[in-house]
Amino acid sequence: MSVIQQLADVNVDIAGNIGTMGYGLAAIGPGIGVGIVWAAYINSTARQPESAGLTRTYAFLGFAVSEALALLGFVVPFIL
Amino acid sequence: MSVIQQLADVNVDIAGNIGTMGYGLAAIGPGIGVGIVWAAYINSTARQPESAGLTRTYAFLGFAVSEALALLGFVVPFIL
Amino acid sequence: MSVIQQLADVNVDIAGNIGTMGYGLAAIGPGIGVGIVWAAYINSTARQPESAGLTRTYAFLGFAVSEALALLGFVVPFIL
Amino acid sequence: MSVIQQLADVNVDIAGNIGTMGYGLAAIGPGIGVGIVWAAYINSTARQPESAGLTRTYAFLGFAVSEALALLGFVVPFIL
Amino acid sequence: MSVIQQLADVNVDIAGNIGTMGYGLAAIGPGIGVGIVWAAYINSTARQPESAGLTRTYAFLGFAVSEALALLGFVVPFIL
Amino acid sequence: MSVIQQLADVNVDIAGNIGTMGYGLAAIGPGIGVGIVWAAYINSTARQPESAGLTRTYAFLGFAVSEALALLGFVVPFIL
Amino acid sequence: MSVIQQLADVNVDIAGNIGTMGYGLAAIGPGIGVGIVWAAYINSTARQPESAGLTRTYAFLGFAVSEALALLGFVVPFIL
Amino acid sequence: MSVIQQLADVNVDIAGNIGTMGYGLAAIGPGIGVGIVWAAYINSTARQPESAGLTRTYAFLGFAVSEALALLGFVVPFIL
Amino acid sequence: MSVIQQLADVNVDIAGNIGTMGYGLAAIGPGIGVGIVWAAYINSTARQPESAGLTRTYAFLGFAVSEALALLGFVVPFIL
Amino acid sequence: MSTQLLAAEGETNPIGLPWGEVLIGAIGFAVLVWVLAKFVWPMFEKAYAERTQAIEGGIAKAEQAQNEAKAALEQYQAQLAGARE
Amino acid sequence: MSTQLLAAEGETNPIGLPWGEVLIGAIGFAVLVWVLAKFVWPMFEKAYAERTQAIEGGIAKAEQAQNEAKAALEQYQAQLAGARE
Amino acid sequence: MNPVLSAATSILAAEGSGDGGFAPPSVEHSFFFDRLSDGSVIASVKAMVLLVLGVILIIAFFLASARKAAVMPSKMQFAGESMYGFVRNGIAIEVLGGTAGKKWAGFLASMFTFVLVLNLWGIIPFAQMPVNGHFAIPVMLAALVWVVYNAVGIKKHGFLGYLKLQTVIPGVMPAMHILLIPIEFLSNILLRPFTLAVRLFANMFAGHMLIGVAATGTIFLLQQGGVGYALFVLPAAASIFLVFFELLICALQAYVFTLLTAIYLEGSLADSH
Amino acid sequence: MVDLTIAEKAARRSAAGGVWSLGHLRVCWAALVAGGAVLTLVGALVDGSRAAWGVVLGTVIVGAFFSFSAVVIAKVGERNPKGVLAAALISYVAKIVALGVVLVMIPRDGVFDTRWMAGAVGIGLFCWLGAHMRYVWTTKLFYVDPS
Repeated sequence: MSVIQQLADVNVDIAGNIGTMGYGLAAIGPGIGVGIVWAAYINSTARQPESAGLTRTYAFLGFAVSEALALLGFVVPFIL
Repeated sequence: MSVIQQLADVNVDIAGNIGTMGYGLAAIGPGIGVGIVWAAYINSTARQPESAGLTRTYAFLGFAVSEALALLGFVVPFIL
Repeated sequence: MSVIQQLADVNVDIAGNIGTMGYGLAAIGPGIGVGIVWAAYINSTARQPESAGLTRTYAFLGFAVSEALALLGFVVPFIL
Repeated sequence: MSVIQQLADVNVDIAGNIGTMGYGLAAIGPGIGVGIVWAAYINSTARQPESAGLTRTYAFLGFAVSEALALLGFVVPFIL
Repeated sequence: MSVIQQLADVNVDIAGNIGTMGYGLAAIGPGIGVGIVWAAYINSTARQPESAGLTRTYAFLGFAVSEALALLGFVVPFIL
Repeated sequence: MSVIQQLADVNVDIAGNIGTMGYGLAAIGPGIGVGIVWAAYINSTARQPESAGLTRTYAFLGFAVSEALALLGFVVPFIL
Repeated sequence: MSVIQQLADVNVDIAGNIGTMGYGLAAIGPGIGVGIVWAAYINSTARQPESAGLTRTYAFLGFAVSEALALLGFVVPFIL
Repeated sequence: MSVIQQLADVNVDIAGNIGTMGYGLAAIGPGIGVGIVWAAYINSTARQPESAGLTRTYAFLGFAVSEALALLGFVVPFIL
Repeated sequence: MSVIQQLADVNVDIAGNIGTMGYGLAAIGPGIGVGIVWAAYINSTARQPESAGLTRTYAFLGFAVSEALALLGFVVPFIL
Repeated sequence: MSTQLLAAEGETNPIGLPWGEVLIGAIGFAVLVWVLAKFVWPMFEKAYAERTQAIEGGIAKAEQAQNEAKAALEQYQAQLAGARE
Repeated sequence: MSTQLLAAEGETNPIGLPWGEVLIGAIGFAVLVWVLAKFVWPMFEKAYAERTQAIEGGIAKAEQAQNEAKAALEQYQAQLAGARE
Repeated sequence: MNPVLSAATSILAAEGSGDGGFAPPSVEHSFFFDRLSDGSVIASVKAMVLLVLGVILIIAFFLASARKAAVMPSKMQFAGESMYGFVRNGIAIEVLGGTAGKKWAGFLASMFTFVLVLNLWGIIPFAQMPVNGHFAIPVMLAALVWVVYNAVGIKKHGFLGYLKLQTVIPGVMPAMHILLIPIEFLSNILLRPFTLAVRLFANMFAGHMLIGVAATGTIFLLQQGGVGYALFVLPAAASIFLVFFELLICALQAYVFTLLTAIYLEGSLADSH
Repeated sequence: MVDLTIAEKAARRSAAGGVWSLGHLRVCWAALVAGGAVLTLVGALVDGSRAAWGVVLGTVIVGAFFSFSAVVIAKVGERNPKGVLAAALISYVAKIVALGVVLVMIPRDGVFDTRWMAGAVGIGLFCWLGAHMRYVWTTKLFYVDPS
C-alpha cells in the first residue's frame, strides 16, 4: 500500500538557537524584580533618609539574587 | 495514486534544548517574587527599623522558597 | 504529476521534553504568589509585631498552597 | 522537473505532552490569585485581629475557588 | 541535480490537544480576577464588618462572572 | 552523492483548534478587568454605603464592556 | 550507505485561524485597561459624588480609546 | 536495512497572518497603559477638580505615546 | 515492510531568526523594570523634593542594572 | 455490564447528557423538594414559631402582667390619696 | 492505557474501583472523620448546649418575669384590698 | 520485590502491573465504568444508585429530625434545624429579604442539601463517586434554576418588563445600549445557567480525578518497589490532604450554587437593575 | 579628618555637575576602558586582529548603551524633572531598537569576531556595573541636595 498525494509549497527559512529564547524569558522576571527592589529602596530612602544605610545592604542583596536568576539563564544553554 | 507537487525551499538551522525555555519560564515568577519580598523587607525596615531583626528571618525564608522554584526549573530538564 | 524542486539545507539539533516548559509555566504564578504572601507577612509583622504569631500560620498556609501548584506542575509530566 | 539538493543533519529528540503546558498555564492565574487572597487575609488580620474569625471563611473560600481553576487545568488533558 | 546527504536521528514523541492550552490561558485571567475580588471583600469586611452583608452579594456576583470566563474556556474545545 | 542514514521513531498525536487558544488569550484581560471592577465596587460600597446606588450602574457597565471583549473572542473563531 | 528505519505514527489534526490568537492577544490589554478605568471612576465617584459629572466624560473617553485597541484587533485579520 | 511503516493522517488547516499576532502583542501594553493613564487622570480630577486642566495635558500625552506604540504594531505587518 | 499512506496538503511559509525573538523577550522585563524605577523616582521626588539628589543616584544604578539584562540578551545569540 | 461491550464502544463524552440521568435526577430532586416542603420545613417553622412564642410571648405576657400590676398600683395610690383627703 | 484499564474493569467489583483506591480513600476518610470528631464535634456540642441554654434561659426568664409581675400584681391587689377596708 | 507484598499490592491494584509505565485513571475508569449499553441513556448505574440513596438519606434524616419538633430541640432536631437555619437565615433571608426569603427558604435548603450530599458521595468510602461529576445532574439543577428565576421575574414584571430589567442598565447614555443590551442578555439570561452547571460539574469532576490520580500513583509506586517505597509517601499524603480539600470544595460548591441561585432570584425580583 | 574631605568632594561634585550629576560615568568609563584594553590585548595575542576589533566593538557598544540613556535622562531631568520617566522609556526603546538593528546587521564573518565581541560585552558589562556600584556605595551622599 502506498497512497501518496502531497501538494506542499513550503518556504521555511529559520535559524537560531532556542537557548536565546530561554535567556530572553529568564530575563523578564529579574528585569521586573530588580526594578521593584530599587523602586522600594528609592521610595523608602526618600521617606526615611536616615534608613538609607540600613537598607542599602538589602537593596544590593535583593538586586543580586534576582539578577542571579537571569545570569543562570545565560549559563543554562551551555550545560544542557 | 501518487500526486506529488512540492516546491520547498527550506533553510532551517535550529539548535538547542527546550529545557532552556523551561528554565527561562520558571525564572519569570521567582524573579518577580524575590523582588517583591525584598521590596517589602526594605520598605518595612525603613519604616520600623526596630523590626528589621524580627522580619529578616522571613525575608530570607520568602526569598529562599520563591527562588527554589526557579532552581527546580534548572533541575527539571535533567530528570525529565 | 510529480513536480519536485527542493533546495533544503536543514541542520536541526533540538532536544528536550515539553514537560520542562509545563513546569516552567506552572512556576510563574506560584513564584509571584509566594512572593506576595511573604511580602504581606513581612509588612504586617513590621507594623504590628504583636500579630506575628497570629498571622504566621496563615503565611505558611498561603505559601504552601501556592507553592503546591508549582510542585504539581513538576509531577504532571510524569503522569500525563 | 525534479531538482533536489538536500544536506540535512537533523537530530531531533523531543518528547512530552502538550497537556503539561496547559496545566502550567492554568496554574499561573490561581498561583497569583491565591497569593493575593492570603496576602489580603494576613494584612487585614494584622490590622484588625478581631476580624480574623469573620474573614477566615472568605479567605478559605477565595483560596478554594481560585485553586480549583488550576486543578481543573489538571484534568482537562484527561477528558480532551 | 540530486545531491542528498542526510544523517537524521529523529525521535519525536509528542501528544496532546491544543484545547488544554486554550483552557490554561483562559484560566489565567479569572484566577487572578477571582483573587482580587475576594481580597477586596476580605479587606473591606475587616475594616467595616457591618458592611459584610451588603457587599457579599457583589463579591459572589463578581466571583461568578469572572469564573464564568474560565468555565467557558473549559467547554470551548468541545464545541469548536 | 547520496548518503542517507535515518533512524526516526516519530509518534506525534496532536489535535485541537487554534480558536481555543484565541478564546483563552481573549479571556485573560477581561478576567482580570472584571475582577478589578468588582473589587473597586466592593471597596467603595463598604466605605461609603450610601454611594452604592450611584456607582452600581457603573460597576455593571464596566463589567459588561470588559466581559464583552472575552465574549467577542468566543465568537471570533466562528466568523473567521 | 543508506540505512533507514522509520516507524512514524503521525496523527496531527489542527485547525483554526491565527487571526483568533491575534484578537485574543489584542484583547488582553484593553480588558485590563477598561477594568482599571471603570474601577477608578467607581472609586472616585464613591469618594466625591459631586465630581461624578466632571469625570464621567473622561471615564467614557478612556474606556473608548482602550476598547478601540481591541476592536481594531478584531478588524485586523479581515484586512490583512 | 530499510523498515518504513508510516501511518500519517495529517490534517493541518491553519490560516491567517502572523502579523495579526504582532498587532495583538503590540496592543497589550498600550491597552493597559491607556487604562492606567485615564484612571490616574480621573482620580486626580476627582480629588482636585481645579487641577484638571494641568493634568489633562499629561494624560493626553501619556495616552498618545501609549496608543502610538499599538498603531506601530498595526502598521508593521503591512510594511514587513 | 513499507506501508505508506500520506495525504498531506502542507502550505507553510515562515521566516525569521529565533535570536531576534530571544532578544525581544529579553527586552520586555528590563523595559518594565526601568519604568518602575523611574516612576518610583518621580513619585518620591514629588513627595520629598529635598531627597531628589539622594534617590537620583540609586535610580541611575537601578536603571543601569535593570537594562544590563537586555544588553546581555543582545550577545546571547552570538556566543550560542 | 460486560467487558466486550465496553471494549466495543468508544469513550463516553464527559459532557454528554444522558437523558435517563437527567430524568432520574429531576424525579429525585422533585421528590426531595416535595417531601421536605410537605413534612419537614413546616415542622421546623412551627418549632421556630413556638419557640419565639414561648420566649417572646412569655415576655409579652409578663409585660402585660406588669402593666396590670402598674395599673393596680396606680389605682391603689389613687385610692390611698383619696382616702387621705 | 485504556485497553489495560478496560480489561481490568471486567474483574473488578460493582463499585468500579480497585480495592487499593477504596482502601486509600477509606484511610483518608478515616483521618477526616477523626479530625472532625476531635475538633468539630465539640464545637457542635457546645453550640447545642448554648442553644438549649439560650432557649431554656429565655423561657425561664420569661417565666420568671411573668411570675414577678404576677407576684407584684397580687401584692398590689392585696394592698388594694387592704386599703379599701 | 517481596513476593508477599507484591501479591498484596497486585490485589490492591486489581489491574496487574501492566507494562511498567504509570497509567493514570481514565475518565471511563473513574465515571463511566458501568454504563448501560452506549451510555446515552444512563452513563453510570452506580451514580444513579447513589443519587436515589442520597435522596432517601436526606429525607430520612430530616424526617427523623423533624418528626416531633419540640420547643426544646433534641440533638437530632438541632442538627436538622441548624442546617435549615443556615440556608434560611444565612442565604435566603439575607439575600432575598424577609418575606421572599421565608418563601424560598425551603426550596433553597432542599437544593443545598441535595447538592451537598451528592457531592459528599465523592469522599465517602465505597461510594467514592461525586454524582455531580456527571454533567446531567448539574445541568438538570441549573435548568431548573433558570426556569424558576425567569418565571418568577416574568410573573412579577411581565415579559417585556422582565427583559428590560435584565438587559437595560439604567442611567447610561442611549448609544451604549447597542453594545450593552446583547452583552447583558448573554450574561444574565444565557450564560448564568451554563456557568452554574459547569462550575459544579467541573469542580466535582476534577476533584474526583485528582483523588484517583493520587491513589493510583500511591499504588503504582508501591508496586514499583525500590525508590518507589521512598516516594509513595508523597502521593499518599496528597490523597489524604485531598480528602480534606474535597470536603471544603464539596461544601463550598453546594453553598456557592445555592447562594448564586438566591442572588439570581433576587435579581429577578428586584425593582431595578 | 578624612570625612570632611569626602564631604567636600561630594559637595563639589554636586555643585559642579548641577543637580543632575553624571559623576559615575567617568568612573565607569575608566573601568570599562581598562577592562576593554586588557581584553583587546588578550584577543589580539590569541586570535589576531579580528578578535581585537570585536573586543573594541563590544566595549563601545557597552559604553554607548549605558551612556546614551544616562545623558538623555540627565539632560531632560535638568529642565523637567517629571519627564525623566518618559525620557528613560523612550531612550530605552530607541537604543533597544538600534541594538536590534545592529544585531541583525553585524556580519558573522566580517572584520569583527562576533564571539569576542559578545565576550567583551559580557565582561564590559560587569566592569561597568561593578564600577557603578562601587561609586554608589563609596560616595558620600547628602540626604538633602546642597544648593
